[in-house]
Amino acid sequence: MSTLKIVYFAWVRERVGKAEEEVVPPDSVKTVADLIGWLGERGEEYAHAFEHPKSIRAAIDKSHVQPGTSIAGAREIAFFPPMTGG
Amino acid sequence: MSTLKIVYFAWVRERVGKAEEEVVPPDSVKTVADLIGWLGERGEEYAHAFEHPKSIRAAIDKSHVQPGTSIAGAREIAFFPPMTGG
Amino acid sequence: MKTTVRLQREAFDPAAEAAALTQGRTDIGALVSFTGICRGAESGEPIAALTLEHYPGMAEAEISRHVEEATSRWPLMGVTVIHRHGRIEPGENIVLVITASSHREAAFAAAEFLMDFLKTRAPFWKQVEAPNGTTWIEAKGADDAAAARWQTPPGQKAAE
Amino acid sequence: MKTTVRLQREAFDPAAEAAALTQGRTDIGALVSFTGICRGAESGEPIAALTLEHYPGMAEAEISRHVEEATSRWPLMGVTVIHRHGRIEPGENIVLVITASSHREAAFAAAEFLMDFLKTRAPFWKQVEAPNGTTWIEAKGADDAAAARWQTPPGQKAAE
Repeated sequence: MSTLKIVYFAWVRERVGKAEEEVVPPDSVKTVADLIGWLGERGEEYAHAFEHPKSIRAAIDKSHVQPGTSIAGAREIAFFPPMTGG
Repeated sequence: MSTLKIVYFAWVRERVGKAEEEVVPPDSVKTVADLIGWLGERGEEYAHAFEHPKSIRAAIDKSHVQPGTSIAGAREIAFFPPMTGG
Repeated sequence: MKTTVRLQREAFDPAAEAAALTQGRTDIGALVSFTGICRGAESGEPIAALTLEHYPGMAEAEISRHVEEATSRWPLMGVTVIHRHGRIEPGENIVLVITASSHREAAFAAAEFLMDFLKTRAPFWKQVEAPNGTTWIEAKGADDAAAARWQTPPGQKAAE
Repeated sequence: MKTTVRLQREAFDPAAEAAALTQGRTDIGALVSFTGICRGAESGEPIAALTLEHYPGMAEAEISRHVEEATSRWPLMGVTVIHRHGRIEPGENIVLVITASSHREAAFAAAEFLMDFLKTRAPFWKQVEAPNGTTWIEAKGADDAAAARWQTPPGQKAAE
């Protein structure tokens, strides 16, 4: 798989400790949920950020997606808590 | 029965040809509907104003009332078309 | 609770009224403002103006009654209702309803409630001034249906 | 149809935005304006400020998508949505939604629809700055329920 840009917002960003990074997940990572699982194993800060996958929302290339959505062809994947704007 | 002030608005006023008047209805006029019937017989302009009693709204002393409401004790009775404010 | 009810011939300034309602407060989280404006056509025909007739005394009492009902139904922090009468030309404001609350649900609901009742219960009548004469606007069944949405709460007198 | 979508750090002027939407037009009969304001307390505790984080690019796209959906659902003549980000103190405005239509039903419905979606779908996050530190505001189930009211019309892709 090629390089993927991951961006984080709000408390996901704070827990991971960075706003964005580039990763190269293994081929076994096919969906958003797979990616969350894989990121969660990258260290304590990631484990903390992704400890409750149900509280994590995701977007691929700036559109909301579901955990089961394929990440094939994605350039930028974002992870963030439920939105609280307005 | 004592003297009653009647006020008219919008096309009821235009058809009756006056904005207000004082009347002394007979004792047989007990309800708003009775009063509409009695006024309707006072002349052509009244007959025209009250030809469709369902299109006439009434208020006693500045509160909405129904055709069956008693006029006992009323000081001012208003007749007007359905409201179109706002 | 700050409430303002005014009937007037003169134009009003929605921004100034909104500012008066929120000034110096930090408990208001949601402000809904409805402005009713005179349109330049009625039923597809151009008009020169509207003339609003009203029943003095009753109009103010009826609006105040509904403002009170709104404040008893929803947790409001302020309500302003201003209704003009007299001659109003296309593009001019006719009516203003502003509701303030800590959350948006109450502010939206109260503003809609007040507008539905202004349309159907407040004693105002609109006359259209068109090139070929004057006519009275007819009440719309849709407005009655909209007002009927707001069921009277139990224990209160049903709307007459 | 005039639509404006803006994300900005700076304060906005609801009156100027409303004027821009109605200026020179006589087909607008109803103007609904919603202003969301920073409250001075959260969960009963005083706060110093809110900081709004957002996802640049996505926030604007998501709002524009919902503005388009609103204009396809209701006969609107204008829509303005302005959402601030950055640090906002109590009493300051956060968000503005203005909808214009010939009749009030469409203007009210579209404004509520847009606010429900801004609350639940637009990528913004509010952080509270309080005397004892900063915390993130939690999303409310009530907001999801409010957004769920607006059933997706047949033939359209369901909200994800």
